[in-house]
Amino acid sequence: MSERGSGERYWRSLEDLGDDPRFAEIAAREFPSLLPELADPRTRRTFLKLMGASMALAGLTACRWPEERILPFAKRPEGRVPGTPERYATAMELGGVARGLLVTSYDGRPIKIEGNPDHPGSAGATDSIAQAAILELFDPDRSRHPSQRVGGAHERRERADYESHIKGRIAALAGRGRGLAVLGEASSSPSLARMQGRLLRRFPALRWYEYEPVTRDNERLGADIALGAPLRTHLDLSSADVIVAFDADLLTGHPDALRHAREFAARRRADDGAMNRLHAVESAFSVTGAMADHRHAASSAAVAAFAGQLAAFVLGPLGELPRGLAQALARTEGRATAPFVEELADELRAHRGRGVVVAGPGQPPEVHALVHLMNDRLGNVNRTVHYTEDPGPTRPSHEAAIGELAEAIRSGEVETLVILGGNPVFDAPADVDFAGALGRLADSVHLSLYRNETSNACAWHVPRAHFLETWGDARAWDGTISIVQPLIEPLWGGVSPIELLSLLGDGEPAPGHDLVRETARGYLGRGGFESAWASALHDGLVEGSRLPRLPARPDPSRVARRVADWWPPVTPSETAGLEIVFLPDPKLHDGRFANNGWLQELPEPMTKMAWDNALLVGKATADEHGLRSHETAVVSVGEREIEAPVFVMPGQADGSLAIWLGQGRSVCGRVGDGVGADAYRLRTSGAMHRAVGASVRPTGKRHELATTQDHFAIDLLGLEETQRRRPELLREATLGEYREHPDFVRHRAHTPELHELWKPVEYDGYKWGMSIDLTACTGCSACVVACQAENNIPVVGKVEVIKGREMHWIRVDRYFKGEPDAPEVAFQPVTCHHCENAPCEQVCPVAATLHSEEGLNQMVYNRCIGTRYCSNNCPYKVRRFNFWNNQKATTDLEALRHNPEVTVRSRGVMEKCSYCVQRIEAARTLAKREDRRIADGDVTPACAQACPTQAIVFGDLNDRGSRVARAHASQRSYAMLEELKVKPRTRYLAKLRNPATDGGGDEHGGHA
Amino acid sequence: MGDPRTAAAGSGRLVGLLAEYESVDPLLAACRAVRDAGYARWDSMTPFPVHGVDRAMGIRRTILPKLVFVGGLTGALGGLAMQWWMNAVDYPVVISGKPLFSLPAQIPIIFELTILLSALTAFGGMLALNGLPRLYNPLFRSVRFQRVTNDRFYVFVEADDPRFDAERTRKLLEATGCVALEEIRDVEE
Amino acid sequence: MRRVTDRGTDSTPYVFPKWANVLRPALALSVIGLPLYLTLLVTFGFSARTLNVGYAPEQPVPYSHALHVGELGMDCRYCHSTVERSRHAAIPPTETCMNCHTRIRAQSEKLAAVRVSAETGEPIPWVRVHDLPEYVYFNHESHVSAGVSCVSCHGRVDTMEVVRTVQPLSMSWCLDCHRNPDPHLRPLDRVTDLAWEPEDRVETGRQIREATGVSPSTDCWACHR
Amino acid sequence: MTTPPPQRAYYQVPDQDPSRRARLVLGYDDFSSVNDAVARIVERPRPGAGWYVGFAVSSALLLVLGAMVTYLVTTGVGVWGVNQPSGWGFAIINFVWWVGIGHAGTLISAILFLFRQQWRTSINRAAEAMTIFAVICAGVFPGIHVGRVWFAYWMFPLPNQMAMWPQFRSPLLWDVFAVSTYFLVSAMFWYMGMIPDLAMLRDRARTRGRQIAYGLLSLGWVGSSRQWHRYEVAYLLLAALATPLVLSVHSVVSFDFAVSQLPGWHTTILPPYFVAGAIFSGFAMVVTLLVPARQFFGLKELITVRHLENMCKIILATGSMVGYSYAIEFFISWYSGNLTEAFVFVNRAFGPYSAAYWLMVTCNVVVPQLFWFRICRRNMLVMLLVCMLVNVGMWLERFVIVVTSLHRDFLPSSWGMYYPTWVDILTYLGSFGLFFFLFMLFCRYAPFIAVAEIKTVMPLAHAHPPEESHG
Repeated sequence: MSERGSGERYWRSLEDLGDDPRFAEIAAREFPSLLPELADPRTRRTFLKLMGASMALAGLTACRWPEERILPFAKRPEGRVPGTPERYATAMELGGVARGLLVTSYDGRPIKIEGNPDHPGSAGATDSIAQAAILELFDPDRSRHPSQRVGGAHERRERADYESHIKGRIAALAGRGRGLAVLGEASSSPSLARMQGRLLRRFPALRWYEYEPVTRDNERLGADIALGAPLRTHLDLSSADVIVAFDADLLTGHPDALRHAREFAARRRADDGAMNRLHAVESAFSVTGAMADHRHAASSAAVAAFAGQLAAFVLGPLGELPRGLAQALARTEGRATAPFVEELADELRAHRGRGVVVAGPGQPPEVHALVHLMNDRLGNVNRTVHYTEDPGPTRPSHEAAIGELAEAIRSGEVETLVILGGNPVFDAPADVDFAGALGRLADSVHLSLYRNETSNACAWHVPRAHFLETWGDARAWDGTISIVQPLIEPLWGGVSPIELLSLLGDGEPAPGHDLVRETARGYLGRGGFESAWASALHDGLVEGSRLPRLPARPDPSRVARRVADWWPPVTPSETAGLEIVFLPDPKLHDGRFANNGWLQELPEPMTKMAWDNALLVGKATADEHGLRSHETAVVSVGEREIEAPVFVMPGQADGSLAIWLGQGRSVCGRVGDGVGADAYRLRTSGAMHRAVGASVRPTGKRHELATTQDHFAIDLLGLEETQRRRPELLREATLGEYREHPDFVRHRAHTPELHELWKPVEYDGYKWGMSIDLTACTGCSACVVACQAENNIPVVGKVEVIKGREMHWIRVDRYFKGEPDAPEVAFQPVTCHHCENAPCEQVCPVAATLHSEEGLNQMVYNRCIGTRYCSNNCPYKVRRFNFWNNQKATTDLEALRHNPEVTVRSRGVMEKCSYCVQRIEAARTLAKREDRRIADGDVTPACAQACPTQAIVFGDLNDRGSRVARAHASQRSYAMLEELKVKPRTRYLAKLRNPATDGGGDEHGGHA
Repeated sequence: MGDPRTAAAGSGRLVGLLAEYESVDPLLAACRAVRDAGYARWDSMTPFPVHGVDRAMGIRRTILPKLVFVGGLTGALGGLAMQWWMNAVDYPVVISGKPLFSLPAQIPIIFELTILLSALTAFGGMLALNGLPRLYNPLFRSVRFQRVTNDRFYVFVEADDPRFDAERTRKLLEATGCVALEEIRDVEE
Repeated sequence: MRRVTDRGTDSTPYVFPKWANVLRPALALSVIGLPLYLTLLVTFGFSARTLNVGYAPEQPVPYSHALHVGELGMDCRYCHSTVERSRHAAIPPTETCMNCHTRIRAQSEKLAAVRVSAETGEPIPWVRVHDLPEYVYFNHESHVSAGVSCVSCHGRVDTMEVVRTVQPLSMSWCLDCHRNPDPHLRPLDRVTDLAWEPEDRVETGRQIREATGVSPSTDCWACHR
Repeated sequence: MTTPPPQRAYYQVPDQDPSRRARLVLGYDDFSSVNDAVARIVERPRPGAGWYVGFAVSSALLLVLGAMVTYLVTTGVGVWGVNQPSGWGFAIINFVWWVGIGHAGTLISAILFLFRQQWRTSINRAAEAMTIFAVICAGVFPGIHVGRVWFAYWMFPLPNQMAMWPQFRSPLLWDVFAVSTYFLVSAMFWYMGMIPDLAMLRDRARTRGRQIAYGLLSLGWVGSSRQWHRYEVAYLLLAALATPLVLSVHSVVSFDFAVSQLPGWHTTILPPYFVAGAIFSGFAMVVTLLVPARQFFGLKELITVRHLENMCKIILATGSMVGYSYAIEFFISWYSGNLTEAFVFVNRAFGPYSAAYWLMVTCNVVVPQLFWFRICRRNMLVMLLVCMLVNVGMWLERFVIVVTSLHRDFLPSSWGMYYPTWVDILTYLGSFGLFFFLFMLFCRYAPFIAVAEIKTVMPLAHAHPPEESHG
């Protein structure tokens, strides 16, 4: 809360910029003072641009594309009213798959991203990466201008420079375009495909390569083996009773994860007394593993072996096991088959047509082939499993492509290379030595959002437009086409890949808008194009553009042949050494988001680790090699080695190490530089997902990891106490117990009889409350980032997180249960419970926190003097204190992302979850305007809106029919720490598990 | 022992006679004498509170305790009223779902305010009743009087006492066996 | 047995001048007066009434509300069109001015800035008069639609040559009305009629409140978030 | 040392029979020699080198405190080690510790005065001074520990444009009232006691400066019996008021913890336990200061071994009470059947901070047991050592209470550790600077001993069997 003085100063400066006063009015609340930034002419221009954009969208003055119209979302009133947010549908493409989004724009500034409810992939939900895209848009470290390498360093250039350069090259090129090559990212954009086609027609000799470091090619190859074509597999978990996942993180680590999570959770609420059952066989502990009813930790290779054995057990009894395969699988090298595999097989056969077997991208093609075979023979295909065409069926694998390109460069076949996005110098397989190859190239152009490792190695760098700045299109996992429409003019004059291609192809850059419309004419049909286009923009997707489902039968003999050659997989052993599994960073994907503070600071669901990646090691392996958490170790595969901090992870398979790719960036930005260890340096082609024969040795060097939760890393005393309390805090039961004792929650803890000492306060208006379903929560943490974006929550940095000063208003507690080598995991999101007898309130000497008429526990920043007493007295420890001026580092540019409906907190004040009161107030205003009560569903807090499984429900408890009221009435509903009689408004729905070996309420709730 | 008829300190208006004693006993005797002689405007000065001098001088009990009681009462009621008005009347807010006003929570502050105001009254009252601070006092002009904080005891009879008569009073005091007798005079204007 | 250890006896003492006794009443006075004075200083010195009221900055364009509203009788909402639909009673874009001034006083000196703005598209840098702290969320819509007139907060703008702050715009001032809205409520069609004055404000207000069920909140989060 | 005290005693004084009791004032046969003994300290043209060294050191530390506070206020509470869950750290620990120390003074003066314990006379002045300085040090911390110091005045009920008032249910607010009341009352009590002695210094003053200074401070006191009368009544009343106050203050401080609902804080035993602890540490500090003081300023005859011995006895008693509280806390936490509560105490003794806990027990419970032995009670060195350890122990007690309860409360997910930063530590050391800076000045310029009161307990002060003729 900057004081009046600076407010005034701010005023004048903005006026100087000559902007729309209304904009200023909103912005006034945003950033204390512009003066420092204004000294810099470039920033000044930026602002003029920004204001321009804001007014463009406000339809006030001329803008870049006058003839272009951006239609507000259908649910919003037509015509713009300053100070009222509008929402536009758009999409974000990652790894060639579109996420349907709905972006809230405030007077021309996109400030919040939500899922598009109409989009088949998201159905209104989002993941943390999409949530964080806003931060990326306003990241001051983004590349701000083109540049050219002169000698060693890059020098600033203008747009005209690289355009003329490219034109020059094109002219110089031999007619057929020999020597010209394009390296693209995986993309499903119809426009890009069209531009690519045009380019290839113009330059038949042009070479087009596609490389994606986090690749799912094994799925394609597997399908190719089994089905004869690289078909794409779609799962329908809503109709699956039994799910078997081999190293497959369906719920967070899959392009269609949002849909999976939603469908999966829908089958677990057990209101009808039935639940699906999930088996996970995996090496590293994934969210899917955490949600599994049975999880088996096994090295990635052993997982493959289990898949093979399962195939044998499944197909054998069905008489469907090809001979060759039978013989092959019989060769188990004396490895005893685990009993669970047999049980699994029986269960799958018992649920024919209602089961799913799936393998992850890390598993070899052969395993995928087997999986296809199993699904087919179990009659799951066309019930729980569907096949469609995969975009770009003919392309070589990413792994092969990057290798070939490097070769082509070395052999001089490629003289000019245009790289569309990506960062191959950083993330190409280590043995390819792409950097070296690129170094030989005289002429290379790199289009990217940031100036990264690859940009520096290229002759030219061209700033790329953020997807919120530019026009484009992309397909969702199921093929549905979404139009990517900009919400703001490019801040740094960046261009999109299709715009660059148009420059390449036609020698003249066409505006992205035209290109996309041009493409759209193809799939929107001639008739009534404008209206079709309009509704496509409205809804954020093109109706009926889903890829058609294809019938496909696997060819057993081919599968048998391929598997036989490959079988058996090499599992870790004395001879083979350790195995190391390379996983995409759960937050940074392939590393492209490394400069995103929100993602860096987000505690990873399983390890609760922020700001780092680590060598994940199982307890036994750790003890064997003398590895300790928070100390570094050197991992070596062949002659390649890296040093990385160790994190002893319960449930990590013995003999198998895991590490996330994407950290350890060197040319990234203020946030991402030098964070974590670069695992790409260990990854070679042929071992893109796992390498064998790895060895590890501890260095004993201390490396503090920023973990926000310390179970298994604290003294025995605390550990035992944690285990004692867990069943009371996070109540759970098996389905059997639940059926036996529907009221089991009441027996999980002994709550003394609670008496009123005085007449309790009556709440007869609205009575806001929240319910969180622990059965549905996957711990994915999208809610955390969503809350951060909605409520202007600052990023504090690794050191502060280690000190325990993270600012997240909602946190997801992760509890382990059982043995460190095979633990069960449960997640529990915790945020302000808005207790009716809030203990924080009575201790505040200045009444800075107190109750509203609707029972909200109000925190008033401008009254707070910062005694921190409330935080001490909060049993849930959900209050967050601004120990520093956390906004100090926030540039005015970043400040543009701030939600103007929420005060930006100053130093020395307490803050906490407000149930998104700004959304309640907005709904109230709307309801008043329409002269009605606020209806159920009118108010959705950011966390609930983002949640893929709808585990969080919010509403009016006085409205008997509301979802939250019904949830609170449920038998599974309980209040955490009820015995304190703080009367929390947030209650939990107990977690249910559905293990196959379910005694059915063996003990009476297991009194803690 | 010096001559009792010492020269008067200063030459201004006579404000009174100061008799000096070496110890407690003659002082007490002198006090009784002066008291019995019926003087009203007189006093005795001692280095420390002398036991029994009050009776010897016939000093009546001070009203200070009553003042302090009133002060304390004001503090208590004031504290109670303040908290009640501020939290329950002027801007009532729901805090931890508790009643707007409940005595237990208010007691500590009521108590502290009671003590505070009583103490202030006691201190202030003492000063006021004693007419302190009184930086100028004719007695300070006497060199001899400096021993009042050391080891000597004095009786001082003011000149504006109705019964005061330079000669008779002097005789009376001399009779009490003072080691010295001195006329105290004011500064001349 | 007299040991003259006391060095005081043979020295002349320092005697304060007689006027020094005036110190006593002075002391007493300051002891009681000082805290009182400080309290009053904080109370009134820091009050918004002292700091805010009367702030009347010079505007880039000498726009006279007295002329446009007072004499020509324009409605507030002609320019501040969003007041009923938004938190902000937006300052009008230049076009709004030019709607008339392309014809009326088209060459006036005073309007130079407006014409420039209309040509270049550069907005007119108006100076803000009614400024609330960043942490205060005031919503024009909900007030105007509840029957609170512009005049309640902005005063008789229709008589102002230069707009100035007439109300303290302090929290306690807001609360006065939120606790007892009656004197400030009026029929919706009278909201922008700054001169309107019912015979009995309170009574009119009471009836309107009972009719429309207006009940202003005194919750913190009604204005602070 | 000018006048070697003649070896003449007063056997005729009834209540001073040496066969039963040691005398309170040794050697001095008349009033003026007492004056000399005390005034000498003040009148020395320049004090000993020791004083200068001490003053230099404490001034330096005071500067450190200033620097730390400036750094804190300009940068933010983040410079401290506090975090979530440990919202409080050194600041509150030091506050409670200093306030505790600030108890002995008023206690010695007031309660012993009410109980007519004449042995208080020669130590009460120093003790009161110590009280006030300790409370000043204590007052610093709650002041600076808030996030927005510049708004701390909102804790006082001043009318303001927000129309907001303090929230009187908050123990923190009770604290504000209690501590400020305590400071004012102690200060008045102290100053009032000094008035006659300041007058003494005035009358002895040689230089004009001193004459004016002490003249002003002594408010024109002439020691008239009518003044003495009101003076004594007022003094008695203040004593009577200060006594419940002194007990209430630390009770209120303990409410900061007891009224919250944290396991380990939320216990009814806290008030008595805190008060006992406060007296305990307070007396320890008095001894720590007086033992060297009587040495340097040659007051052995006025502050006799008997004074110190009596204090040692009190330390022994209160120390045992504190020990008892530790035990009871443990018992109740188990007996209550409240497992969360029980864990806190087990965690105190065997958790990450167990070292602090056991050191505390040693210093506060074990070491004072030495005072069962007369030799220890009369040996200056032992006394000094024990008392210093007691103060260390009492600081650790507050550390244990504040930190161990916060760092592991209800939800294991939000458990954490608290580590002080260098700023924390320097601020704490700085507060010693403030304390000794003031104390040094006091020693140098104020009557270190209540002369007028000493005189009242001297045999000379009492009328011989009266030749009273009539009543």
